[in-house]
Amino acid sequence: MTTITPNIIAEHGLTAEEYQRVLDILGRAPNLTELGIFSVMWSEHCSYKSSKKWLKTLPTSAPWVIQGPGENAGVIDIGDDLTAVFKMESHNHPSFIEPYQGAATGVGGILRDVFTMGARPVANLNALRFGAPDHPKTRHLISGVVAGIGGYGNCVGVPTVGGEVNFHPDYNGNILVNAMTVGIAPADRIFYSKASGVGNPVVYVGSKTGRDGIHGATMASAEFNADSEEKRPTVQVGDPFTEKLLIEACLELMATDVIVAIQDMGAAGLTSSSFEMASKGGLGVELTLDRVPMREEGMTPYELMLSESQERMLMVLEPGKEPVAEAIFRKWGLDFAVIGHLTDTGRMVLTWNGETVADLPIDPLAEAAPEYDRPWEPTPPAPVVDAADVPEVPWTEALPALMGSPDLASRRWIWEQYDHMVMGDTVQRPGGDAAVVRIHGSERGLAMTTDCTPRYVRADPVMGGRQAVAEAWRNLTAAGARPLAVTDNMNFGNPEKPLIMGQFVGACQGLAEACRALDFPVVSGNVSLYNETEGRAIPPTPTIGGVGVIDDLDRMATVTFKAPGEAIVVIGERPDTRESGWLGQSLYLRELCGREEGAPPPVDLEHERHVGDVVRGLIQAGRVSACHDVSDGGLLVAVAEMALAGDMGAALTLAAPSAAALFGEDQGRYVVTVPAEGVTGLLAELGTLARHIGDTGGTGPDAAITLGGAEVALSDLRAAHEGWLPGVMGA
Amino acid sequence: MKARVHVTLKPGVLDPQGKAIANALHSLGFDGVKEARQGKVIDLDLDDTDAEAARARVDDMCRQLLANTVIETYRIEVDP
Amino acid sequence: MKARVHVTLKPGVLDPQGKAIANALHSLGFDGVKEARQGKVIDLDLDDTDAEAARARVDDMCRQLLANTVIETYRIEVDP
Amino acid sequence: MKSAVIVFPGSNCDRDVAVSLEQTTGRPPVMHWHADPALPEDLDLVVVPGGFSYGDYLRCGAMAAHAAAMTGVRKAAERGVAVLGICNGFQVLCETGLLPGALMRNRDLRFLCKDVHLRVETTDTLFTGHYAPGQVIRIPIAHHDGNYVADLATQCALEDEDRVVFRYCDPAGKVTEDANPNGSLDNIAGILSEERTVLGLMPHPERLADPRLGGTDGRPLFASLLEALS
Ligand SMILES: Nc1ncnc2c1ncn2[C@@H]1O[C@H](COP(=O)(O)OP(=O)(O)O)[C@@H](O)[C@H]1O
Ligand SMILES: [Mg+2]
Repeated sequence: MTTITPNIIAEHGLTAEEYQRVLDILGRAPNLTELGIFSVMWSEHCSYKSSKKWLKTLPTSAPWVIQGPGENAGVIDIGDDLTAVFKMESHNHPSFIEPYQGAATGVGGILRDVFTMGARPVANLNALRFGAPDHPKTRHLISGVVAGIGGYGNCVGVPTVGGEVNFHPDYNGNILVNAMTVGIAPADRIFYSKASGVGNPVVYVGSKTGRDGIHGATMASAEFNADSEEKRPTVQVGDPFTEKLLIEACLELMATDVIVAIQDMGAAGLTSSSFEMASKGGLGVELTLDRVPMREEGMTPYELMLSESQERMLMVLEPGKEPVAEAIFRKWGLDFAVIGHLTDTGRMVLTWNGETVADLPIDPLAEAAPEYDRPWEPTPPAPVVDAADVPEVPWTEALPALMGSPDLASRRWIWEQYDHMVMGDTVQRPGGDAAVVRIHGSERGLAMTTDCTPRYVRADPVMGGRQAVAEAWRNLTAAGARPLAVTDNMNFGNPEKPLIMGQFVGACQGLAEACRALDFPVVSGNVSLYNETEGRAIPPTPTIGGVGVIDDLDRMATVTFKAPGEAIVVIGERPDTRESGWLGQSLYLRELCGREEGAPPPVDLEHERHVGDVVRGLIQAGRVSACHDVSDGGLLVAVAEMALAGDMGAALTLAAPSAAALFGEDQGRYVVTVPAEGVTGLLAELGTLARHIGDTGGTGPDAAITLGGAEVALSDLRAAHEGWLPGVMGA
Repeated sequence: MKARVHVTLKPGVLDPQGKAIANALHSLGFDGVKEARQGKVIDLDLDDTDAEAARARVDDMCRQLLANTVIETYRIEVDP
Repeated sequence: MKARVHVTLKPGVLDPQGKAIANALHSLGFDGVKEARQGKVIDLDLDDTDAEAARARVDDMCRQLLANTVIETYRIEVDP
Repeated sequence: MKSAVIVFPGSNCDRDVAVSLEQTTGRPPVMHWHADPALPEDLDLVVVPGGFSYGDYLRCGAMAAHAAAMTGVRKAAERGVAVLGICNGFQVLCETGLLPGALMRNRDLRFLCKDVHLRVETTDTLFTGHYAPGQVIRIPIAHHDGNYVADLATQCALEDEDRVVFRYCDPAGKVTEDANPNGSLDNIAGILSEERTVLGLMPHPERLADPRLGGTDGRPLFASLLEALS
């Protein structure tokens, strides 16, 4: 038997202190299998040891929240006895090492989190961050990640309807791949992971276990360095066809009454799934590892417990119901094995060849999981950029340049590789503010979006955290949806550094403030720390995935200009900033002046809420014909995006506008179009909140945006906008 | 000069293709198939005239493009 | 007993993968590549003990499943 | 009109096409499990839907071609029952030999999901009677392997016998290289069997047969079937 040396302990990522705690709990030295179990259960990834304290400060409840954080996914009531079940999860490190498989298995994992709860997945989204477009690795990473997300989602048959992509050199060595799944479940058929019933069978279903990704969970919790290459064999390969079978088989079984509890095997596989189920139920579990379906010969208990083979689930069944379940899994061609049962001992006991190979107390191990209150420092405030110090680039140059810049250019090349229409309910395809999927068989819809502006978060974590939530809320609102709840994916650097920890703390504060002010609680999420390479941290990226409901699809809004001669109205400008405009951290400043600096635009949550409620009211009353929120790139970019979507020009009547007025990124604003007959009434009603800035018009080859006697042809804007990404990708 | 590159999954790496092929062969009644694994072959037609130089160049191509060395291994045959 | 099946596109059938590989190699600076073609290799682990019987069976598998003879040809190696 | 949709374990457009069939014909199709060789009696139409039948790891449709249900489909086709293969269904029908040729990886090797324009090349079919000859329609594609290939004899037969039903074209109806999304031979998007009762096409008519989804150009295909087969 392997003796546990300090070296082995270190390899398992446990500190001396943590190891001492292991000794205290067991009253003896652990064997290797036991040490492996401790190491994954106490890894950052599984234990949230650095983040727990701050996650607890997020608002998580509302009358419509059925299940907040703490389960595989969050659950909200969406009316008609239905629920939306959703979560987002990162697969950053695996995707950097093997982009195709890393991203593919990321999608597989988040799908399982959602259908584990009894929901049929109806949409996938993905939030991606890559390095500089001209970095030698970027192209390979984009093509692999996108193909992997598509390869998995397309095969499984869940439409990939939305997401976001940013580029920044600080992601060169550490890309972000955050995948989100939204599912729909009947309100009376939600499944949880809490085990119950001493003696009940514990059942393994899905793919066989191989030596995949052993120590993946530990890898996701350690900073990257040059010898990460060595860790390569831990990459897992996804099998989307098996996932599809697993979805169908699980949902078929869930329609019967035989499942007591169910949990997917994600990070730390069999260990964390069995552990969590028993722990939540206050029970013990005994597993006969010989019965685990194995893909390879000569596997050890250690490997079986730590393997991260994909497409597997663990269930507790009602006693005697094994044959019902087995018949369904066999019908779908999947492995099925009763591998153990629940006990009242509160211990996890593993046997192998008739011998006990691990015997651990469950509660003490879970309760003693380390929880750190890491030292943190706030980010020093950045100075406000004075627009007077920023050069004026003529808008006719600035607009095409921005529309073809990395963070604003069209993502068509990406979403055309995703089947975004399968299931026949995609009523708003990628390219708008929020994707909208019809609730099957109804005239209602789910709207969803993912958002975060990392450059804002880096400059001011609190404000950036607020902004991420506000932008998600705004995107849902712009589609005419009632925003209901969010999932978050907190991507940060090494939390052992006080400034990084300070970013995390600040972002949590901003998130919490915005979620509270907007009645937009957090129902699930994921934390990914140690996103650093050679000591260089990624920009802090708390990605927000928002979900809302549209009660009548006839009253959904899109960004597309609909008809010529309609008034273009901006809603939400504050009287004091109407003519000025916030350039700090704007894309104008970065892309046209080469300056990435300043304080980000402030987010006034009260104003945000008021404006959003007004705009949603107008959409729901059928008074606007198109709606788009103003975000990256500012007002003129928003108008240009609407024009491109509708293939129709715009004649703007702003008088001698400054770059700050056109491209400033002030928050809480929307652009809408209003049929001519409704303009006067609307302006009178909204007062200073609304401003008529021009009219739609011009189609075909002559379509253009005109302003102050100058014009830019839509065809030129389109070429810049659509050409950039295919250009980078060489296709 | 012709070169042939065989790219196969490393042992232990899940091969969904191979698994599916084995299943399909079983359902067609070919019971005696214990395992199937799928790989790629890439045939290259090269300008080179020197076999050793060609092999070195193809090795470079494999590492840079033809094989995904994270999960695959490769083998080169040069046919003078 | 092990058998290996090589499945390649018939000559004359355009090979999009091969073409893409050749292009990618060129853009990586490997100029000397005149052509690239990509094929599949399927490695089978068989119960058979008789090489001839194995070959016949694998030939059957190829015709029924492993190759699409509209566009592909195949070659079998049996490794006793 | 009585129809059945074959359901392979990896089918994922089975429900979508069932919805379209029910909307146009007023009658839901029978969902027929792949492992069952005996198709329902008195069928007028069998649909082999889109998706990834068995994961499609070896070649798209290769394994599905051997499914028990396909024996039933073959027999039905021999009896003259109409067969419609959409996307993966088209691939399956080629692999079974019910349609000639093969579908290879897209020219650019990428999966492609987008609306394309098609020119209706013949209305002398059970499937296209409700279109006008030469009509240009907008229908989505979503595939990785839609690059149709066939030998010269097949190509000539398809042309001579008026068996090319849809071709990729530009919005004005011109059949151009630029309008060809996947490298298909002669921009072919859909073809008929010799008896004209089996249609395979890569685009998904069921995805634009509902105004809510942004278009209805797919609907006449189902309406044509309803009229021809009722
Ligand atoms: N940033 C966060 N905000 C809110 N909840 C979170 C966050 N991170 C994790 N959670 C919640 O903690 C629980 C455990 O998360 P995780 O380990 O990622 O789930 P899983 O084991 O299903 O992968 C989940 O319920 C998740 O929703
Ligand atoms: Mg989970």
